[in-house]
Amino acid sequence: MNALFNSVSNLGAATRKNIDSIGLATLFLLRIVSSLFTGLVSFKQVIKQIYFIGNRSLIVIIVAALFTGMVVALQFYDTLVRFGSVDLLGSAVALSLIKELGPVMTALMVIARVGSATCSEIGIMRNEQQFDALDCMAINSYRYVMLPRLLAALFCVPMLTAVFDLVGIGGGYIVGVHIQGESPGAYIQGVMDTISFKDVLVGQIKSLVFGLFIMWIPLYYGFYLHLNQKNMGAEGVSNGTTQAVVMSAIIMLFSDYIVSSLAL
Amino acid sequence: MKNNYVNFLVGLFVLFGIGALVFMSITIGGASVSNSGNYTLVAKFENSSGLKEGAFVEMSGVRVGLIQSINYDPQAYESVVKISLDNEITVPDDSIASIRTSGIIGDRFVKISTGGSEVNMADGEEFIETESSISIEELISKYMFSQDK
Amino acid sequence: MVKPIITVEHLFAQYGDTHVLKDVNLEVNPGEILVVMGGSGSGKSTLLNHMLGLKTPTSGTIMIDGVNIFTAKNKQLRNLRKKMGVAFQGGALLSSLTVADNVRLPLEHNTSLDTQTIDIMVRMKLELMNMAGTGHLMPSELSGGMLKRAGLARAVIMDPKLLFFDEPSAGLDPTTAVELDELILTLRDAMNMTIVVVTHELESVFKIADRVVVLFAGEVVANGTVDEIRNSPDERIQNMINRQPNTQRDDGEVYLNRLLNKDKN
Amino acid sequence: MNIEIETHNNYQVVKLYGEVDLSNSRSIKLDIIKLIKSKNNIIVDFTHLQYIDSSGMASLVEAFNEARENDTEFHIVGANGSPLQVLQLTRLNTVFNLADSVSAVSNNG
Repeated sequence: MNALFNSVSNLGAATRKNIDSIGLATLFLLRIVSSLFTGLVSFKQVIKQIYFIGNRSLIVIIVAALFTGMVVALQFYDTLVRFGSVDLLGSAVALSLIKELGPVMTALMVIARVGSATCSEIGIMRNEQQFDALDCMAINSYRYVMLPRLLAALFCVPMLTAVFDLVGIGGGYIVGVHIQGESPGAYIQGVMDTISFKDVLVGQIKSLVFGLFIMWIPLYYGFYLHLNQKNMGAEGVSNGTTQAVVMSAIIMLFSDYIVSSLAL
Repeated sequence: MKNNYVNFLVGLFVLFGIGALVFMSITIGGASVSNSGNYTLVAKFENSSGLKEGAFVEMSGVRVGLIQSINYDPQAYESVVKISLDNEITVPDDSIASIRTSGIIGDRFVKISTGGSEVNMADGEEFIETESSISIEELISKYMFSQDK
Repeated sequence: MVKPIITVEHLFAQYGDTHVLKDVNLEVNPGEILVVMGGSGSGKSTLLNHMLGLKTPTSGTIMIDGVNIFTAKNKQLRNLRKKMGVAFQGGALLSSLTVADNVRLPLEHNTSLDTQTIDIMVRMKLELMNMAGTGHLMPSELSGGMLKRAGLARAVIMDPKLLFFDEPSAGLDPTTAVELDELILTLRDAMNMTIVVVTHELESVFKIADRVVVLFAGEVVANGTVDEIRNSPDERIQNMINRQPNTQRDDGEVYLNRLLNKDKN
Repeated sequence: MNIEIETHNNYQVVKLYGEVDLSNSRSIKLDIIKLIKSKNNIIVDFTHLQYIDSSGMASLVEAFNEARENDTEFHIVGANGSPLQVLQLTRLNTVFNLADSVSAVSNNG
């Protein structure tokens, strides 16, 4: 009886805690966004973050896109050849990249490269009282630290996605045309004809939504490290970073489903 | 100096990214920047099974337009398909609209076989002659049942 | 009678079920160096965080320069903070900025001075902290003492009326610690600052303090001049001065129970 | 804060009154630099100055540099009390030409 009572009340406590954190995270985002209207954003900081999120991710995005495009083309080729519809290869590769794989894979790469680094950086700043120091200097940390990162992510992720899509289609071309020997014209025609502007738009809306989540969540975990972690030290930072990465990936995929179902 | 270098690289990234985005939207996605306008033709089919909104319209094997809407006309017991075509594309008024399938499992699309008339169809006009979908299931069953006999 | 610049009245604070501050009352007069002294767990850091407006208490008020910092509007608090400098224990420099960019941060955000003026002010302050020529370094390249001094340079860049200093000499070698104590005295004398120092280091307490407040387990157990504290009859303070542990020693049965973890029931 | 400019022999005497801080140091700097640009020798009179902060000091350093580039003289006279302490604290007393009074400078020059 007692054990039952305990496990039910544990469930209640966990639920309350999760609702609390969702509320806090929402408040956190609102504070970041509203700081946009209370003063000038440091342009220098935004540039710095675009460099970190955009430029520094470019190589890894290109490599990942190339192999993703190649493997997608390989799998589709194997499937389509059984139906005698190999001429659909270009359409299939382009559609799956632009609508789904491009935004999702780009977001995953950005989570791995930027989300984890951001969370640990913000967590260490919290640990070293840097946010307290900013408060005491009458500097708005939401505007000075958080906003440039969020804006840069919203700006960079769609662009990285576009790069991913194009390079991926190129990778598909290599497999389809040079390895499997499909005609280049059929592949390119398939790509050009199948994709409508709406497909591109849906992909871009997805990457914008992903950009928001994959920056917001690591920032939240880092900024509230002292509330969420039992241990504030190095262990706390590493736990927080792990949680932030897992959570960003899950919420990103969840939002992917939501946006896809709304768009279809 | 170092800061300028970073600015330059960021500038390059922005140009590259926007370039990729614009290329994808316009070339691949076919977002028309200078829209020359569209006009609509109507084709009534006895059976438009398998045809979807957004499917292609081909003339001589070239994609020239899209299916705008598909509705059922309860009076005529027919399917009313609206076809959106670019203003540059002209269709003689004795052309035939037929529903075809690309490959075995491919999508249905509308094929316009051009006629010889010198008068072109105007916005909102209706095709005189149409050919409905050929259902693979029907074809197969016909074939199988004829074998039985 | 001088009007105090900081008044702490009936301040209570608790985390969960732990009472960290129990009815703390104190005043800081303009131009004096007040040292808040206490061992670890005495609540001195919590008291400092409340005075800086970083934490909200369970009850009680803190008035700084006539402003109640817990009920003040954002703008009021911001204006107050421009007159306050805070030097944190580890410097709390932003790790992504150089030392010079850290020191100039308050000026860049809160004033409209020309860049050249700001540059000169930053170099003057680094010079004062004996850190000339380190402006281009990143915080990760500095030693603990240098971090503290850079943090202090940033804290005083706006020439604040009021300076808070958290653990100035903790974790420093004796020579550097003495240098920092000298700096604190210089700042008070030359710039007429009011300084609140939070520390557990007795040597610097007796050297720099005009007045000492001793915190023990969240309560103020003494409040007076250095000599009054030195001669205080309070056993806890004498233990602290003579570096005796303040823990309760239980023997026999009680000790055995504690070893067997039975003292809970 | 108040500023008065007088001519004394071939010097422009800038008399500072009250307190120089973040809010007014920039305008004082611009006033003095304007005088220097039109080739005036400058004496900054600290006699009635009650307080000067480091932004004021930095502004004076800029003005002093401007004076050197324009080959004009730049003196600070009558520093006492808190401003003198700030000069000593920042070791700027070793940089500026200090004198006791306006007449001590202008009669020599």
